[in-house]
Amino acid sequence: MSQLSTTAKRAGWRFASSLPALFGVLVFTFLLMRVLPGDPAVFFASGPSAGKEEIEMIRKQMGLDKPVPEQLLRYLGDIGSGNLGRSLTTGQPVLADLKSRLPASLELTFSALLIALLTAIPLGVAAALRQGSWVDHLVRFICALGVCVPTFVSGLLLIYAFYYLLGLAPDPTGRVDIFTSLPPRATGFLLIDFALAGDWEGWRAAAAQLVLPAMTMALFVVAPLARITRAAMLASLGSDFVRTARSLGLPPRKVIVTYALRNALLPVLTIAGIVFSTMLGANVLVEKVFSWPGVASYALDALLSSDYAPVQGFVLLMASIFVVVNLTVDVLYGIADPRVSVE
Amino acid sequence: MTSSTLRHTVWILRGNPVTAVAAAGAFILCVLAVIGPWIVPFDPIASDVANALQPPSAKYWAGTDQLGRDVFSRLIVAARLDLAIAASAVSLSFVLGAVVGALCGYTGGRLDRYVGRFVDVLMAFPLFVLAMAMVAALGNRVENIVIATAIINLPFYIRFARAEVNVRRNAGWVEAARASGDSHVSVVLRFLLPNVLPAMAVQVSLNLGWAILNAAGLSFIGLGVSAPTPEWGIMVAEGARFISTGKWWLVAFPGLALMLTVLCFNLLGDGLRDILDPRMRT
Amino acid sequence: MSILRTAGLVAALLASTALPALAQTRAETLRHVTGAAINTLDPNIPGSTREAFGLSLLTYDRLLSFGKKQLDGKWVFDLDKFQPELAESYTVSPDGLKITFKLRQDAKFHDGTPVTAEDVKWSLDRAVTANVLGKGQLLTGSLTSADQFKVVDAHTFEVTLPKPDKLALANLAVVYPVIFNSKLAKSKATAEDPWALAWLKENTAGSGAYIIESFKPGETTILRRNPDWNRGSADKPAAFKRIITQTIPEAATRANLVEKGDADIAIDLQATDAADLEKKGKLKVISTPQYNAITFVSFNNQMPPFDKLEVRKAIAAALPYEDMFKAALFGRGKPLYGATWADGKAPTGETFPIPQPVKTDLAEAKKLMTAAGFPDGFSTTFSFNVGQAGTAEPMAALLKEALAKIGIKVEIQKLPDAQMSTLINEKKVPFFTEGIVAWLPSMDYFYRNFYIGPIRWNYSSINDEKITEWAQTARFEPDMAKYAALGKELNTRHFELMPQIPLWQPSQDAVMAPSVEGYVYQFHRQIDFRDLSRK
Amino acid sequence: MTPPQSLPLLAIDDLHVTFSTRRGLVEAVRGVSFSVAAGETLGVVGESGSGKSVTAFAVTRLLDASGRVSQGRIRFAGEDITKASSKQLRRLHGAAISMIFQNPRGALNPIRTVGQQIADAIMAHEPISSAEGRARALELLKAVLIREPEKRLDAYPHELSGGMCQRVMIAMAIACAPKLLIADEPTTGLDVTTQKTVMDLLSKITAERGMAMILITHDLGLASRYCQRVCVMEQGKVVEEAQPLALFSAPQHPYTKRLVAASPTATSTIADLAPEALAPSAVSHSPHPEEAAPAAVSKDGLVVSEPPGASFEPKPAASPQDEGSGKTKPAPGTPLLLEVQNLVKRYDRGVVAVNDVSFAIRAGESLGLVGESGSGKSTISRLVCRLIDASEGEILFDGQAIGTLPARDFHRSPLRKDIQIVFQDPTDSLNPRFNAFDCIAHPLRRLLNMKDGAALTARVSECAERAGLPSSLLERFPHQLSGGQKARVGIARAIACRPRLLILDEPTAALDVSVQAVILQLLDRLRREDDLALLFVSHDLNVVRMMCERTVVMQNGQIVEQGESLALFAAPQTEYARTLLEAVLHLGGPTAR
Repeated sequence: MSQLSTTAKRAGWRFASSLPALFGVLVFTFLLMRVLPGDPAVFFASGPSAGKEEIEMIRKQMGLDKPVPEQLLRYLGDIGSGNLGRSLTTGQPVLADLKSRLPASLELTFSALLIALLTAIPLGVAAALRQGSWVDHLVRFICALGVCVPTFVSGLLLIYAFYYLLGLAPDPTGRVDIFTSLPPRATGFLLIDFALAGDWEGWRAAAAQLVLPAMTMALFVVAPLARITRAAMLASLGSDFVRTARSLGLPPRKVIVTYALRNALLPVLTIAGIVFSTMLGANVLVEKVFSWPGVASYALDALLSSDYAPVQGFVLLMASIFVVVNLTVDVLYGIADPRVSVE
Repeated sequence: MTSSTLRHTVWILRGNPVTAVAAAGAFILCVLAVIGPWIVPFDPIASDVANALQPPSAKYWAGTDQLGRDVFSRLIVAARLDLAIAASAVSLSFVLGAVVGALCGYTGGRLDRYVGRFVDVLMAFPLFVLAMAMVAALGNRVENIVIATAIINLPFYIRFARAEVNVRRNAGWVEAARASGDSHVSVVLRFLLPNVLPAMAVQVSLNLGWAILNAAGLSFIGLGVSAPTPEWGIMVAEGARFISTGKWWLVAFPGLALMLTVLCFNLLGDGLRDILDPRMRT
Repeated sequence: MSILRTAGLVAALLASTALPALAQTRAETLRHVTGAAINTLDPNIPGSTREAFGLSLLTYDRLLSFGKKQLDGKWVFDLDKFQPELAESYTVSPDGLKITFKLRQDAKFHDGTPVTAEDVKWSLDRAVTANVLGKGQLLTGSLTSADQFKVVDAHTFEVTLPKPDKLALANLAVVYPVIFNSKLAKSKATAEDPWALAWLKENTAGSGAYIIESFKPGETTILRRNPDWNRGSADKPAAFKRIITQTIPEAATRANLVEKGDADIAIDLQATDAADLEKKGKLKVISTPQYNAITFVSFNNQMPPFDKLEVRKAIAAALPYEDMFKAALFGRGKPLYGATWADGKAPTGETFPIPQPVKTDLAEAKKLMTAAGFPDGFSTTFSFNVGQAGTAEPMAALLKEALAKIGIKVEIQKLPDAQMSTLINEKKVPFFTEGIVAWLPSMDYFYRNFYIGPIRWNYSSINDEKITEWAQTARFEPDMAKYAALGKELNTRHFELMPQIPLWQPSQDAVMAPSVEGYVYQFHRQIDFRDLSRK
Repeated sequence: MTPPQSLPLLAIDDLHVTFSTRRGLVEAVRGVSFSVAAGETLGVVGESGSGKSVTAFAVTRLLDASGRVSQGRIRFAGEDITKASSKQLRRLHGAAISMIFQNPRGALNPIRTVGQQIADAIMAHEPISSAEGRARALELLKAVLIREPEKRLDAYPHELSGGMCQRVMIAMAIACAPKLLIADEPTTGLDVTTQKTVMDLLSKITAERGMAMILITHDLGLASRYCQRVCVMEQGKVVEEAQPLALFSAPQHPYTKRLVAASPTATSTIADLAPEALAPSAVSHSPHPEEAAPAAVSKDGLVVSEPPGASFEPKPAASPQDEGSGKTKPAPGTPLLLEVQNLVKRYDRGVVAVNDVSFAIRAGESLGLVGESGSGKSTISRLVCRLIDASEGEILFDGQAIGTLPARDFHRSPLRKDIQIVFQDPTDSLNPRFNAFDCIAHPLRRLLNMKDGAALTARVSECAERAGLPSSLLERFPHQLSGGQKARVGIARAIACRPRLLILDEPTAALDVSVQAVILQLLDRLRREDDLALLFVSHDLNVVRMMCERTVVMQNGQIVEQGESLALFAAPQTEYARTLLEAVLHLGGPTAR
């Protein structure tokens, strides 16, 4: 019990100490967007007369006619009241856009992380158990292969092969086949929503859409995960307590899984947290390639058209998720490793 | 590098052919980067629209692109720019990160806290989007791509150097240096940093590949190096447009070049880790 | 929000009952893929995208729509012919100052309310009064004030013009003067927002051929046919029961989708994909040169060294037109170079643009450079925006290579779209490529909008008294012969001053399933789905 | 005492163990033979690299992947287990042969409760339910005399002290009632008092349960006290085997002699430690793979190792010595060199490492600072050396308050060169990227502003020579030097600037006894030659007694007792000092108990 409460206390403290970072992100993004040389008002003023008047109108509508410090204050005030502004690209409030798109990104990232972990951990364990053998070298090579192809290339190639040539994958047009009707929105995660609605055909359709993009993303993170698994596994296999376990005649499975692997998973957990956050921010290209209606591609479009609000909202969202993920990892770590709570 | 280290390296490489191949590959790449422009069969920039989009042949080993330029020549010449971008971005973040991180790790205290906050802020950013925003803000010139890549990389180096220095700050030889009359700054710069560098070299090698990919990703969304300069990322990005029409060589060869280079650096980094890992020195 | 909720409801309903029905209606469903996104349901909102314009044509009716004509065997919109939409008929008074519309008796809004002249009046008042895009557009047809619009009776409506304007009717056929259900809209209006801009942005109040079933900006829009709509050509509802528009950012993926038959139509494929699909012959590819659009290489005529005519002419003589056309567009479009003008005068004046007598002549270019005082050339930048990189990048590479031969060192700048438009608006880009489109492609419209004044669209920043004067005169010239004569002068002047170099009119490649018929190239470069049917 | 039975429990016959390394095969155990009878306790004694641990691991076949038994036979209860399959071995492990390791905390799984781990050990051999396992675990915890066993059952290793961890380890090892217990340095790293209780427990348990035990240790005292028979190993071979009393009173083999001599006893003096200069018993040998970590390989590929006889040692000039001990007492009127007054060091979160400590050292005097881990003695050494700032109190050096200049700036103080320090771990105290020459030259360059050149070279060589480091080794990097050589580099560096106060922070803790003996003698000689004052920090009471005139005993950051060494060791005044002294193991047979 005391362990839980210390973990909770630690988590609370971590959260409080990450607030300044969030604030920093907020201000930095705001300023960065203001440095962008593009004037969104001009970009969106596309009428045939596109005169000064129309541009001024949009500027006023966006609040760009005010001095930057005032804009910043207003922005902070808006955020305080939960208003992230409105996107010019989609015409919707940013908050609504993010809300509707975030589950897509999260679902994709979670699936990718799951695939990556399910691949990386066995690979890393295998490599560590046969350190220096061909298995080890092969794993290393496979992992290195994964990280050396840009995601947009692997994504396009996967589409070309599995959709266009082989016809195995469904059309890469988003989260679910357009002719499949959507389940009632409960969580926004289609796999969950379909399962809740009991619509297994729909579930299959959504899963099929998810496989290729998730694999594309997973490909890129298998390497760091496998690498850390291997290293951690080597360390724990070489540790004194594994030697103890062996000296006591524990069955090999127990030695490898309960003693070595469980300890080795601790650093993997930390890395998985980092990987998750970076993936979420870095899946811009994957979302683009697979027409995935996620938050990253949304931010990219907004960025290219200097649409401030969505980019700012997106960055804030990502930073918050980063904080939440760190917290989660912290809590999990605190539960998994009794030593942490003492420090 | 002492002869024993050299011998150790040779021993590692012999037992580790993959690393040996990677090292050879990286060496060849560097050579190509230097002499590339003088050995290519065609001018990598001169267009020849009449011969556009030719598949690979005896004349054009890797086919030609939309403007009839020889893909093979462009690939070779691009090595220099790509390596230069990666190397300068990585060395920039490496130098800055190592010094700042080492100072933080050694002194702790207020500097550490401030830098820690800064690093936290940077880490909380979705990094690729941050790079995009910076390139978009500064303009998509080579130096800005380098700067953006360096900045998003910086937190990792700072943290790494900080951690590495932190574990050594109470080592006997550090205290001995203090007792020998070294100031804190001198301890950091002359004692700690040199000891941390080998471990960071691994990071650098792994990072080089990543930096190339990052630049390629920026190219893909249109924020990369401007045409007609040959650069792998932009070649892949341009080639990607032709995948659907079966002009595979436009994406396959630059993709392969990118892949092999990154592969080289990654395997080399892995190998370096083994060479420098004292636990491997049995 | 309410739309989303409705959509959810509809989806839930469909899930429970209409699943088998859905499969049957695949043939009656048209699936359209595009790279861009719809951002508002009201085309009048500043910042509306082209796709939003396209959508509004389906959800709303206007008084009139453009007729169609054949151009080189392809169906395109006709600026001079009109089809009735909500107006059953119209009459123009002999002095050209009064246009009277007779509205259809049977037209109803989606909620069943009959369409009346009051609705038309409110809608047009809104277009010229509110802070909307229509204001700027409609003034090009002399429609500037609510006083010009008069309700005669429930189904009769009168427009008064200060001067006879050739483009008045045309302006009523574009996307801005759509007719709203004024009762519904007014009920949503507030004191600060008397024109219900906010509500209409996210809701529709129209009488159009399609009703929005679901709208996810940047993802999918699903339209359901309005069975009561009968403003189409054959007095019956539109052919497709459902239209699905999906945003697929990757052009190559769009091509794959159409080729595999998963999508029925796409109009924004890459030239290379379109060419490839045309060659394969499985699909119908209708390639229409965008006759109301021009891609050009432009200079800032106020900025040295491009303020020198010789420099502009030298560049015009140095460009490798053929290679550029081939490499960038794969020859898909209508070239605007390589013409021969017998006496150095423009051969025609009714239209703009016309092919220019420019051709690659390096010797001439060098001579001109020397004449301009730049025998050794100079350095400059050449810009284009990221969105156009597909065609502009190869073009720029060729341009750079060619200009190097006459000593001009070019640094290529690829700018994010917003940045490019800002710089152009601030007149800070010396040398660049852009494309322009005129919804109402009459000769004087082009000159008035793209060559006069310090506005954004005057890319070349040219300020020539003669062009200004002739273009303004041409606008109100009722005599077509005189109009053509003025046009000849203008076209000639344009070539002589060479403010920018028109390159070509790129084709709009509409790639569709062979069963899809009735495609017409429209003024707003979107598909008017009401034209389409399946064999 | 069980007399050896006719059939030994474990019989090792001509055991050879080889490791494959990058230099090819290295033989770590080279023909070891010994046997253990049921119920007997056998001590295997040797210094690092002697192959004693490898032998143990070979018996249980828990060698690293790179090591294998290349020759010889191991028989357990009459059965040849040399080539046993891993399945057979698994049945033996824990149930027939168990091991107890050094560093008990590391030997336990950090993320599993000790109850679960003990249950794991039982369930590996007996099909019992987890509830039963828990009950049995509790019994075992009671058997190893852990306080509040119910509570400890759900504790994690990090929540227990080192001694308790070792008890848990013992509980696991005896869980399935093995016949043989192999204890590999079971008490190394534990404080002396803990060491004693753990060893007492072990001998009690083995006696009660009739288990045989192999006690592997470097500590002759430990072996002499708890074993019935002792094997001495050197460089992969058993050089002598005897009953402890016989072995230590009349060692036969030269190596044993040297080892016995070098081990400090209650009465030995520095001079007593002086070993006969003995050549190593093998001219060329390969180091033990475990030890080779910092690569005891010279540039030319030859193996170097600390010559146990310290053949480099220049013969100390005959020097005046006090009767019985190698100490010189400063004249009574000598002024105080160092005066520490009411020193307090507080760390964050209220941890007080040093609490109101005062002592003084006269010029040329040697003061010992003893205490168990956590007593604050290392903190004091750093405070006095001005590497860290004190929270309160004053440090006077030569009458000058040196605490006023912050540690951050103390490197600029002219007194910097007068106070130097030698660290505990010789490996850790040398910059891996400096060779020996640069290590020694560094303070000369920094503090005396000496420039590279003949003068510096000469001075460095001189210092090295005085520290017993041949100049031929000056080009080497730390990883190419043995532990003793590194210690000498550290000492040479510390004396390079001719300091007046030398702080020795456990200077021999990481060294083998024979090397320790040589180093202690060296330090003693240097002190006399340079009239150095020493602040000698150590946990080893015998060493302090020999080296220092006065001794300060510390506990929990406070001084418990201080006084003349001879008096203090003869008749400690405080309970704590007495406990400490009683826990010290001295050579002698088990009968000495």
